[in-house]
Formats: sequence, C-alpha cells, structure tokens
Amino acid sequence: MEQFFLQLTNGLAVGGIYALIALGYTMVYGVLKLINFAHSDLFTLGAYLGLTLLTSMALTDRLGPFWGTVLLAFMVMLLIAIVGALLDRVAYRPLRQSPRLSAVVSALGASIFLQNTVMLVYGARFQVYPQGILPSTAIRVMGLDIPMVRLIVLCTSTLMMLALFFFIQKTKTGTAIRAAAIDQGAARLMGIDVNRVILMVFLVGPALGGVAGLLVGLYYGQINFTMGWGYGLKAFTAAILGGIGNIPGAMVGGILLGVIEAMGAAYLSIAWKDAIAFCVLILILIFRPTGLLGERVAEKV
Amino acid sequence: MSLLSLKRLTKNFGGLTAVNNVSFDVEPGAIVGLIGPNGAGKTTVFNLITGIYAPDQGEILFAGKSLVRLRTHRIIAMGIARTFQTIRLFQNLTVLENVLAGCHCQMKGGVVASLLHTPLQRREERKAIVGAMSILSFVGLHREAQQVAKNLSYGNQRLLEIARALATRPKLLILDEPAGGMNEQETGRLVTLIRKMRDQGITILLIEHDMSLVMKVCEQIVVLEYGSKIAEGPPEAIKQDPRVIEAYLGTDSDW
Amino acid sequence: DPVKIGLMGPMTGSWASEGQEMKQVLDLLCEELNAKGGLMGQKVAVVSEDDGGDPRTASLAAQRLATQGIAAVIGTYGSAVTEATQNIYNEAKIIQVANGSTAIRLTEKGLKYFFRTCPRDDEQAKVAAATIEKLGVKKLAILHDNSTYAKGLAEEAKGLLAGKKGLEIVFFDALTPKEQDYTAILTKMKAAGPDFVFFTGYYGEGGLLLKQKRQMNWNVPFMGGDATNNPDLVKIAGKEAAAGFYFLSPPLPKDLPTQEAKAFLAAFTKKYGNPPNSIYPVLAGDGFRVITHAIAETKSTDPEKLAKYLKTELKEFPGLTGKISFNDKGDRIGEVYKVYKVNAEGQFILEP
Amino acid sequence: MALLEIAGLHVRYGNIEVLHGIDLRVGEGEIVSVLGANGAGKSTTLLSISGLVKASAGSIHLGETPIHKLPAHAIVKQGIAQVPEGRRVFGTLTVEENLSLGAFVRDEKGEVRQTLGWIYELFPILAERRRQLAGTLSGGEQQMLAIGRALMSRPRVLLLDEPSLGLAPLLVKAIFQTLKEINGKGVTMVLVEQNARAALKLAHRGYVMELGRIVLEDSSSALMENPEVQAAYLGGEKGR
Amino acid sequence: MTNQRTIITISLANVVFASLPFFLNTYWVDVLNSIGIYSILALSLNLIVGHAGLFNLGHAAFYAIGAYTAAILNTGYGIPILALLPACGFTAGVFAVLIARPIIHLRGDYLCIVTIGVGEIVRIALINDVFGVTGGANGIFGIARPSLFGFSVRSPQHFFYYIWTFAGITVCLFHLLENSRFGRALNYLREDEVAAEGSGVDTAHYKLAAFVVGAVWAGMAGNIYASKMTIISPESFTFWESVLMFAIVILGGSGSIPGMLLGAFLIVGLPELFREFANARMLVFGAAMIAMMIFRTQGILPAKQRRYSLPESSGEESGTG
Ligand SMILES: Nc1ncnc2c1ncn2[C@@H]1O[C@H](COP(=O)(O)OP(=O)(O)OP(=O)(O)O)[C@@H](O)[C@H]1O
Ligand SMILES: Nc1ncnc2c1ncn2[C@@H]1O[C@H](COP(=O)(O)OP(=O)(O)OP(=O)(O)O)[C@@H](O)[C@H]1O
Ligand SMILES: [Mg+2]
Ligand SMILES: [Mg+2]
Repeated sequence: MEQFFLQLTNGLAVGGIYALIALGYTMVYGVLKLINFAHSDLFTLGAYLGLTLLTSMALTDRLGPFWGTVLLAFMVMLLIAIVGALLDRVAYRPLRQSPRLSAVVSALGASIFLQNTVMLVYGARFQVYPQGILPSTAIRVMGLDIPMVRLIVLCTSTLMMLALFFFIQKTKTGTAIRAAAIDQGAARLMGIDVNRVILMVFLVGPALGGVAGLLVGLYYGQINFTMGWGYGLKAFTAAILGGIGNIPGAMVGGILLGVIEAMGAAYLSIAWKDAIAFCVLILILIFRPTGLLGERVAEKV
Repeated sequence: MSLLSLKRLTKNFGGLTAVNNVSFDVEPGAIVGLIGPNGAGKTTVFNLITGIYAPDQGEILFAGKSLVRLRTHRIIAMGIARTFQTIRLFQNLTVLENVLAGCHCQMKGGVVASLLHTPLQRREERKAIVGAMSILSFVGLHREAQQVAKNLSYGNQRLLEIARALATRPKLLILDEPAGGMNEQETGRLVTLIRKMRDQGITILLIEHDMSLVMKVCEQIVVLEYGSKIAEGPPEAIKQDPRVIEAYLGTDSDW
Repeated sequence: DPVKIGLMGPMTGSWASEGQEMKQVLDLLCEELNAKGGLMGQKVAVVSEDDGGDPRTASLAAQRLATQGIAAVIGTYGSAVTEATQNIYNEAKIIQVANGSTAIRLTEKGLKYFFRTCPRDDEQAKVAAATIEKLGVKKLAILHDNSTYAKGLAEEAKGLLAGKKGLEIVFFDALTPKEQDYTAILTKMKAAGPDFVFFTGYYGEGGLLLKQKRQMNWNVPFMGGDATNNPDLVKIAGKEAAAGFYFLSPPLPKDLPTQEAKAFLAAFTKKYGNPPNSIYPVLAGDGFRVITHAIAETKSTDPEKLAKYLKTELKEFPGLTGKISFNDKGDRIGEVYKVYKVNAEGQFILEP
Repeated sequence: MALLEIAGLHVRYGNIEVLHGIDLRVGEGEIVSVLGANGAGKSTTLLSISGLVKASAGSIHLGETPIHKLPAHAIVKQGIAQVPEGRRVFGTLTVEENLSLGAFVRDEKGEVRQTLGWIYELFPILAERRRQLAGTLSGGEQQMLAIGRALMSRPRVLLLDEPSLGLAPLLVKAIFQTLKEINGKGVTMVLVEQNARAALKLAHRGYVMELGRIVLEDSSSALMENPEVQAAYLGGEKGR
Repeated sequence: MTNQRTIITISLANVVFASLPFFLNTYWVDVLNSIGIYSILALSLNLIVGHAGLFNLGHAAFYAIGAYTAAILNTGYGIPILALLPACGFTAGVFAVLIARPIIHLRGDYLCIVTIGVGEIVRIALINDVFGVTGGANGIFGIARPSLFGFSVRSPQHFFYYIWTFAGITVCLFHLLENSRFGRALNYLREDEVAAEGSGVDTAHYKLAAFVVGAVWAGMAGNIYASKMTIISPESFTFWESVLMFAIVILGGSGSIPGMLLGAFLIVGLPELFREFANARMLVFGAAMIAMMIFRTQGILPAKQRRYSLPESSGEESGTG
C-alpha cells in the first residue's frame, strides 16, 4: 500500500510535467494541425536557459528561493516564447499553404537543429542544476513521506494548466484561438487576426514547454541535450491520449500517462514500462478513437 | 416488388429524433422526390440507406434484401449509388480518376494483379477507362477528363459526382440536392440528364429544394417534417396538400 | 605524407560527450608526439569521423576511414557500434583499437587486427563479484539499463554470484536510460529489501539514482560499474548522496604513480581547463599511444607487423591507465580493475 | 458617392487569372445583385472584398478608405460582413458560440446580447439548437446560422454568397423578407444568387458576370426584361 | 516520340549509375548502398503515407521484424539468407495484419501515435529479448552474407548491385502498382474516406492492404540490411529510423517514385556530405531539412497526375450501359 501511494504521487508529478509539455503540442496542433516536433527541444532549451540564468544572475540568492524561482520562471517563459515565435516565423510560416506533412518534416528538421544547437553551445555533457533551490523536505500525509518537490511540481503544472484553460475557454482571445483552429478563413471573416492567433499560440505553447524544462531541471537537477526526445514523445502521447487539440485532454492525458507508467513500473516490469504505457494507449484508442476527451466529432455527411 | 422499401425507420441523435418511423417504397423505374423543411431528416434517410448511419429501428429492403448494418461499400456494390449534399469529390485527382472510383466495384484486380499488370488486369483496366469515358460524355464532361477535379466549376463538380455515382452501375441512384448552386439554365440541363438516366433504366430518389425541378421530374413525392412522413403522392396532390403547404411550400403558388 | 591515425567516435547523438572528449585526448597526444618529432620522421595526423553512436552510421564512418589511408583506427565507444565496423576494418587490414567496447564476443571472433584497451565485461564482473563477496552482502539487487554493455555486465555478475552460499539475488531488472525519474524503480527495488545494490549502467542514471535514493531516505549502499566513473556523477547526485558510493574502474590517471599519467593529466587540464571526465577517452589515448609506439618500434605501418608486435612483443607498456599488454585475441591482459569509493567531499578514493 | 467601389479588380489563383478587371459600385443603402454562371468569379469577387483573396491589380474602396490593402480582419472592423459560400460554420463549436464569434469585432456586451435575441427571433430553430454543435446541423440550419452569424456584427455592408442555397422554399422567402427589412434599416448588400428571379426582385440593381468579366449592368427591372438574362438565368419558361 | 525518349534517358541513366562502383571509392559505394536500402524503405512507406495518406511513424517496426526474422532463422537454423527474403516479407506482413487490423479505423494523428507506439513496443521487446531469441540489447551477430549460385555477395561493390537490383525491381513493381486499380483505391481513401466508401471502395480493406504491402517490403529491406551488416541490434530500429523514412517520403514528394529515390539521396546522403562540419553536421542537416521543405513545399519531386491514354471514340455521347 505504501508503494502504491508513493508511486501514485510520483506518477502525478511526472504526469504534471508531461501535461505541461503536452499543452504546447496540443495548442499548436489545434490551430495549425501541425505536430510541432521541435517543441520537445524548446523544452530542453528552457532547461538550459534556466540554468544559465540561475547561475549567472543568482536570482535565488538575491530574492530568496521562492520569488527568485518565480522570476526565473517568467524569464524562461519569455525567452522560450520568443524562440517559439521565431521558430514559427522561420520554419513553419512559409509552409502555411502547403500540405500538412511538409510542415511536420520541417518541424523534425527544426528539432534536429535545436538539439544540436544546444549541444554545440552547452556541450554534450550532462549539466547540473545547483542543489537546494526547491525544498528537499518531505511532508507526512497519512503516514507517508511525500517529497515536497513533487507537490510543488504538481501544483505548478496544475496552476498553469488551469490558467491556460480559462484563457482558452473564457476570454475573447481564447475563443478566437478556438475558431481559428477550425477554419482560418471563416475566422478571418469574423474579424479575427489569424496571424496574431498563431503568434499567440507560438508564444504560449513554448512558454509552457520552457517552464516544464525549468521544472525538470530544478526537480531532478540533471539535464542533457537529448532529454527532449523522451519527454517530447511522452508528452505527445499524452496529448493524443487526452484527445489532441483539446486542452483539458492534454492535462488528463499527461497525468494519466504519468500514473500508468509509475504503476506499470511498480507492478509489472520496469524494463517494459514504456511498452506497457504504449499498450494502454493503444487499447484506449481502440475503444475511444479520438482520445479520452477527444475532439467532439462533428463531421456530417 | 418495390426496388427499395423503408419500413418504420427511426434514427435518434442523442435526444433528437431525426427520422421517426418513416416508411415508403420506391418502385423500379420511378423518379421519387424526398422533400421537407430544413432539418426534417432527409439527408439522414439517405445516410441510413447507404449505411453511413445504422438505424435505431426499422428495416431497409433493397430488391428484397435487407441493407441494415451492411458496410457502405457493400451496399454500393449491390446497386445503390449516391451523391452528397456538400460536394465530396477526390479534389486532387483527375475527373477521369474520380469516375474510375465508381468503376472500382465492377473490377476485380487485386494487389498481385496490380503489381504484375497481368493481361487480365490490363484488359479490365482498358474496359473501365472506356466505360468511364462514355459516362463522362453522357454527363457532358468528357473534355475535362484529364483535369484535376478541384479546378471544375461548382456545377460541373455536381455533374462529376453524378458521373461517379453512375459508374457504379446503380439500379438506384440517390441524389442529395443535385441542383444546389445551379442556375436556371443549368438546372434545366440537370432535368434532362435525370430523365435520360431514368430512360437508361435507373431508378432515382432525390432530395431537392428547387420546386421547379421537383415538380417537373418527380412522379412521386414523399414529404418529411420533423423526421416524420407527413404526405406522399404525385406532385399535383402534394402541391395541394394543406399540411405540405403550411410546413414547406408556403401559400404563394409560384410553381 | 603524415602518418594518419583514424579516430571513430560518437561526435553527435546521445554519446556525443564521450566522442568529443576522445577527440580532445587524441588531439593533445598527437600534438605532443609531433612536438617530439612525430613518427619515422613524419608528422602524425588524427583523422576523426563521427559514428553517431549508431551501427549504420558507424559502418559508413568505417568505410570512409578505410579509404583515407590510415595506419590504424582508435575506437569506438559502444560495443554494438564497434561490432558493426569490425569486419570492415578487418577486411581492409586496418588495426582497430577499441576503447570502450567491453562486450566479450568482440574478441572471440579471432579477428587478426582487432585490439582493445578497455577490459572485458567478464573481467569487470569477476572483480565485481569478488568485491560483493568481500563486503559480505546477503541480499543483492542488480540493476542494469538494457544497453549491451550494462546488461552484459549485469548478467556476468549474476552468473558468477548465483548459487553462492549466503547470498541471494533479490532483484534483477532494467531501467530505461535517459529518463529522469527513477523513484518508481527505487521504490520497487526497496520493496525487495536488498542490503546492497549493483548498478551496471552509466553515470547519468547512476547520479540520479543516488540522489533520488537519498530523497527517499533509503540508505542502502550502491556500487557501480566503470561507466559510472565520471565526476559528473557526484555533481548530479550531490556530495551527500554520492558519499559512500563504490565503483569499479581501471585506475584513474591521478592514481597512477607513473610519470606518463601525471604529465598527461597536467597537459590535458592545461589545454582544456578541466581533467578528463570519463575514463574511456583516456583509454582511447592509451590506444593511440600503443599504436604510435608500435609504429615507432617496428618502423612500419604494415598491419601484419604491427599486429604481431602488439601481440607478442609489447609487454608492460606504461599506459595512462596502467601497464598494457595484449593477449593473442587482442584483449588487454592483467587485473586492470580497481575499486573506488566516493568520499564525503565527492572525491574518488582508491580502495585498498 | 458609392459606398463600395471596385475598380479594375484582377485576381489570380496561382498563375491562373480568374477576374480580369471587375468594376462594381454599390451605393449606400443599395442592394446589388450579381448574377453569373458557375465559375464566373462571383464568389471570388466577394472574397476579395473581404480580403480573403488578394487582388493582383485594381482597387476596392469603402467610402474613402482603400480596403484592398487591409488584412481580412481589419476589413471586418470596417463594417463588412460576409455569408460565405459553403457556409463555413465552426463545426465543433456550438450554435451559440458561432453566433458570438460573429460579434467578435464588437465590444459592447449588452448590445451584442440584444442582437443575439434578434437572431433567435429571426431563426427560432437556432434558438432550439443553441447548444448543438454546428457541424451536426442540417444543411439548411447551417445556412441560417451562417446568415445569423454575419448579422451578429451589425455590418454596414453585407456580402451574401448564395444565401438561399439548400433552403426550403418557405425559408427562402422568409430570408429574403428579412434581408429586405435589414436593408430598410440602412444595411447595404451585395447578393450573389443562383435564384436570379428572387435576387432581382429584392435588388435595386444587378450585374451579370461571365468568365471573370462584368458583361452587363442595369437596374433590376431592366435586367429582368433583358431577353439574354431571361434565357440564361430566369429560365425560358416561368421559373420559380 | 517522347515515350521513346524517356526510355532511352532512363536506360542511359541506369547504365551510368551501374558503372558508378568503378569510379567511386568504397566509402561512397557504401553510402550508395545505404541510400539504396532507404530507397526501398521509403518506397514501401510511400504506399502507406504517400498514397493511402495513413500517417505512419513506426515503419521501423516492420523493418526490424524482417531483419530479426532473417537473423534468427539464419543464425539459428542455417537457412540461407537469400532464401529467407520471402519469409522476412511474410512475417512482417503477418505482423502488419495483426497490428493494423484493430487500429486501422483511427484517424490521422491518432494513427500516427499508435504507429509510434508499435515501433517502440517492438524495439523494447527486442531489447528485452522477447521469447529469448532476439539476443537482447546485444542483438544477433554472425549473420551470413547472401550467396547466389555459389557467388557470395561480400564487398560493398557486390552489395551495390544486389541492393540496387532489388531497388530497381521494387521501383518497377510499385510503378505498376500505383498505376492500377489498387493504387487508385489508396488515393481515393487518402482524398476522402467517406466518398471512397460511398463509391464502393472497401476502405478498411485497402488501408490494411497498404500496410501489409508496405510492411512486406520493409521486411525484405530488413533482410538485406541484416545480411549487409551481419550484426543487428535494436539500436538500428529506433524511432529515429522511422523518422528518417518518413522525412524521405515527404521531402522527396509523397506519392512520387523518383521523389523517394531523390529523398533517400538527400536524407541519407547529406549527413555524409556534411561530415566536413564535424560536430555541427547534424545541425547543418537540420537546417537543410527546413530549407528544402520551404523551397519545395510539395516535396522535391512531387507526384504527377496520372495520365491515361483515352479511347478514340470519346467524343460522341453514348449510353451508360
Ligand atoms: N450526426 C448528427 N448528430 C446530431 N444531430 C444530427 C446529426 N446528423 C443530423 N442531425 C440532426 O438531425 C436533423 C436532420 O438532419 P438532416 O441532415 O437529415 O436534415 P435535412 O432534412 O437533410 O435538412 P436540409 O434540407 O437542411 O439538408 C437535423 O436537425 C440535424 O441537426
Ligand atoms: N482556390 C482556387 N484555386 C484555383 N482556382 C479556383 C479557386 N477557387 C476558384 N477557382 C476558380 O476560379 C474561377 C471562379 O470561381 P468562383 O468560385 O469565384 O466562381 P463563382 O462565380 O462563385 O461560381 P459558382 O457559381 O460555382 O459558385 C473558377 O473557374 C474556379 O474554378
Ligand atoms: Mg440535407
Ligand atoms: Mg461561388
């Protein structure tokens, strides 16, 4: 039983990170129907930029761990958002009118490019975050030691997701994003500036990915230039699991995937953990072909 | 025996009953119109016949055989062809290839025959192209045969849909608003075409809101409202039917 | 014409850090050699190719090197990658000295021109088993990462220890490398109740395991294979968590009393600002030194002569990682492995 | 002074030119109908007014403002709304969400609500289906939604591309009636219709397009008397 | 006649290409071999992605199944590797049926993630030495070289002719396949599934068939790869491999056979050309990928419309019967 709860909190924390990254995939996908494979490398870049800022500006020393980290997070979000928008400008915008899969290949190229940029700039070795920025204590809940960091990670990601959810569902810009996701031409006829919407998406999505990178760095302390692939694949899986293009879906998918993995590792086999996660995914999709909260299908014949 | 007969057909979408206990028959060689206000369930009836939706209740018999729960392509192979309310062509393929899609179920060549281009396969292919071209001439599109479908004008796209449907050699052809987006002149040509098809022995069931067309070509009309059949009969009777006038035609007797 | 020595290593991809440092080491040694006048009156040049850490790319890299008139090739890191190139070099009659490929079967094929400066997995497994027995372990957990190397080592050790009296292997499984959260595995392993854990994977995962183990308040001692020999392990885990960690490794240059090792360490640190991070690039350096020594001694780049020299005449060559001799299969002879332990300051201390 | 003035408009798709110099004027408060065979370029003309396709030459002015250089969303802000060909409702949004998107350029919440109420009065069936996904509406229902959505922005100029397409006869009448009323409130309209008789009955003036050119321009009544127009667009016999 | 001209050009190009091993050094010949294998893989994936429009990012799974079938049966039972060619295609095809059947109804990106998942499951299964026959992470070594009538294919030059003969046959067969009822049916379902079904095309059947034919060829490519490398390990069948194949299809111009060959030249060949850039070579490659896609958004050699020679008497109107 103890194992179960430990694995659960563990799965939730990892799932929270998957979900944060998944949101970036889902947002871009929703509007452009593009699987932004480079998103995972923006996540990596977020982790590295976070490290640079952390060590060069000593924010946490000056402002204390809490406010320092918050400020750091905002700076990382800002920087990665800019990179995201640039990426769109350079690699995706010229492909707006072309077949969907062309942009996917461009995204793959961008992913290779970004990953190797990080390698060349920061070196191929592991980089290590300074210790002790996030509290290393555990809190006792019902006789179980649950590390604080997990709660922090889970709370941060949940907060960001909720904020995004309200932004998309309740604000005018959010509605514009959803409309542009369905039919860009019609959206423009409503007076929506589609280019602004896309820019918005490429600011917000990568920003969330960047924050996820920072969280990973702070939480695990170790980052490397190839870490994006693994997280990216998981996050993309999570986005699909929840129903791609669907924001609550990405959250549910991410958290669920984290928990499935943890449970698979705990009760079945560690070595087969990823295979188990993919099997569950396939099973779910066989029975719910558009994911758990999949897009509301509205194709009328 | 009727060619097509619907028996107490019902289809629900969530809480909405789109088709409610509808029965009617289509006799061989007839031209039957299905009319009714928007959202009455006409397209849904077509989708039930062609297996895109499965009915919640009721029976659909085609030449005595039940169509319920058959996959669409099987139903097509049995001799029913359709066009769609919103045009659904293979936009990036040529006009000829669009028609060849209709020929598909007449042909047999499988993977291996295709890989090796066996003589049998080649003969079959030849025959299909000849057939497709004659259908294109029949609807008047043979000059556009090698054009990409998306470059056709709207009216021609509608004709191409009909050509594709004809290529399946249907006994029954069902047309969902074939005249939508056509002007008078084009509608006139469509009327001729429909009659010509009937003369070839094809039974026709059509949905249309253009009453001039419906009253001109249909011999029998079925009227739906809110999913239920409210009237059935020849055009003259339907024109006079007070319920139909109230629900659909309006009092103005322009037609 | 200069004497060309090939270097095949992972310059990109997941193992890029190893390959790039291999190049640093060889560049340094080559410079030093040229400063001393080169070989047979010629300059020496290092020709390096990227194998991407993947067998197919490696086979192309090998073909490419094979056409460039190299006298010998150093590398590469991964066993499967090396294996994909062995035939190519062998058919082209080029001496290959691998530096990180420890899989046993590489030298069991009887290839004439293949050598390696790293010891084999069974060597290491023997030392590991002996150490574990010496420490009086009762319940052992073995964790690998499913890579050729780690799994091979884990299975060898398991084979050697299975059936030993008083020792039970309570856990044997693999983690997925390149992930960051291993608490699920640690939690599961802890439930099996081992009093000692042997982790055969790499330092990145090793550091995280130590760190996360400590976060769970679990105090079981860990031992790693030679792939955990990397100062980054301590950085990743943190000094507190890394303290008390054992690992096996060929002796580090800093622990060698020889002149060569000390000089190399100083020169490397001077040129690149830090001591070498991984032991494998240093082993690549040994490969380079052995080969260039053989060329100097035989005054020839003829592979037959070189191979013969290496197998029969080279004895106790003072390498950067200790004395080097090769047996007939091309394997390095002698007890190479030492046991290290991390102290409270995070330094690697040679166990007596 | 014309409210909307198109001069020498050329439009090309890729390297095929489909409009070869269109001149079209719409006075304030006028309804102008555009007739023409399939593929004549009627929809293209409307799309270029809205800025969804860009002119390769020529100009479009709304009052004094040249709008052919503006992006589509800015043109909507200028008060031009369109009911596009093929309806293009947002299929995975609800009816009500679609309608509120129609009012995207408007800020005053209260007035928007009022307009919404008015639309529901015009098309009661939409009120019934307000929570249904637009994509599952029947063809005619979608057409109503598209018209309602365009009206939500309270446009000065309304561009209608075959608004009667797929609508039941009763409803066609009702919609033309509605358009007349809206026009009475000062909304200027450009109406592209295959149902030429109804269109000319409603419109003040009309244009006839053929193969990307305007070939005829006259008052509606004159066009209805024109034998060529009668033959091509009104049907030889007594049409609808 | 233009037709004759093309035939002459193609034959000439073939002769020039076939003489390449006499001019190039072994390394470049081996690069061409790699390109050949990827051409075959891309051609097979092109059926699934390019023609049927099914988003498959797990093609390496079929490739792996073929390679492992060859390796296991050859090293374990001593069956000649060349004789195993059909067997490899067969197992990969059977695997495709088993896998594709339940997932075939998934649309677009859902199918994509499932194929990625299948690819990963296969790779993980190989690493974990499933059924105890795959050799785990070590893989399988000692695979025999192909030999035909006592002639053994050994050197890269030999493999050049072996691989490119196979690739040539594949090109011819797939060209015929594309220009037939089968090829068209795949296009119909790519364009509009509902309309295809509504025209009487059994869409589920053709989706499955596309997967199977693609898998069969990938399986045979796996056999060739295994015999060329003589050692295979799971590292050669990662997600990255699937990505490469996919990139070849799209970059080359999906649906176009010449596109596949050119795409393979670019995707496999460019990283080799970029060796000059040392550590930055993949960076340059990534940038090149973006640039090529932007300059040729439809792919480098996009598919052309099929042309049919029409019957003479298509002018006058005739009946439908
Ligand atoms: N897939 C679906 N999900 C939910 N409701 C649906 C679906 N398909 C149709 N409906 C509803 O069923 C009713 C009947 O639709 P149908 O398309 O059959 O109408 P129709 O008679 O063809 O109308 P029109 O003449 O406007 O095309 C409509 O109210 C529509 O909203
Ligand atoms: N996106 C496009 N790409 C290429 N050609 C197009 C495109 N859209 C329309 N065309 C072509 O431009 C011409 C004019 O088309 P348009 O849609 O404006 O005609 P229309 O008068 O509205 O006809 P309809 O009555 O069929 O709606 C036609 O020949 C059409 O084939
Ligand atoms: Mg309908
Ligand atoms: Mg139009």
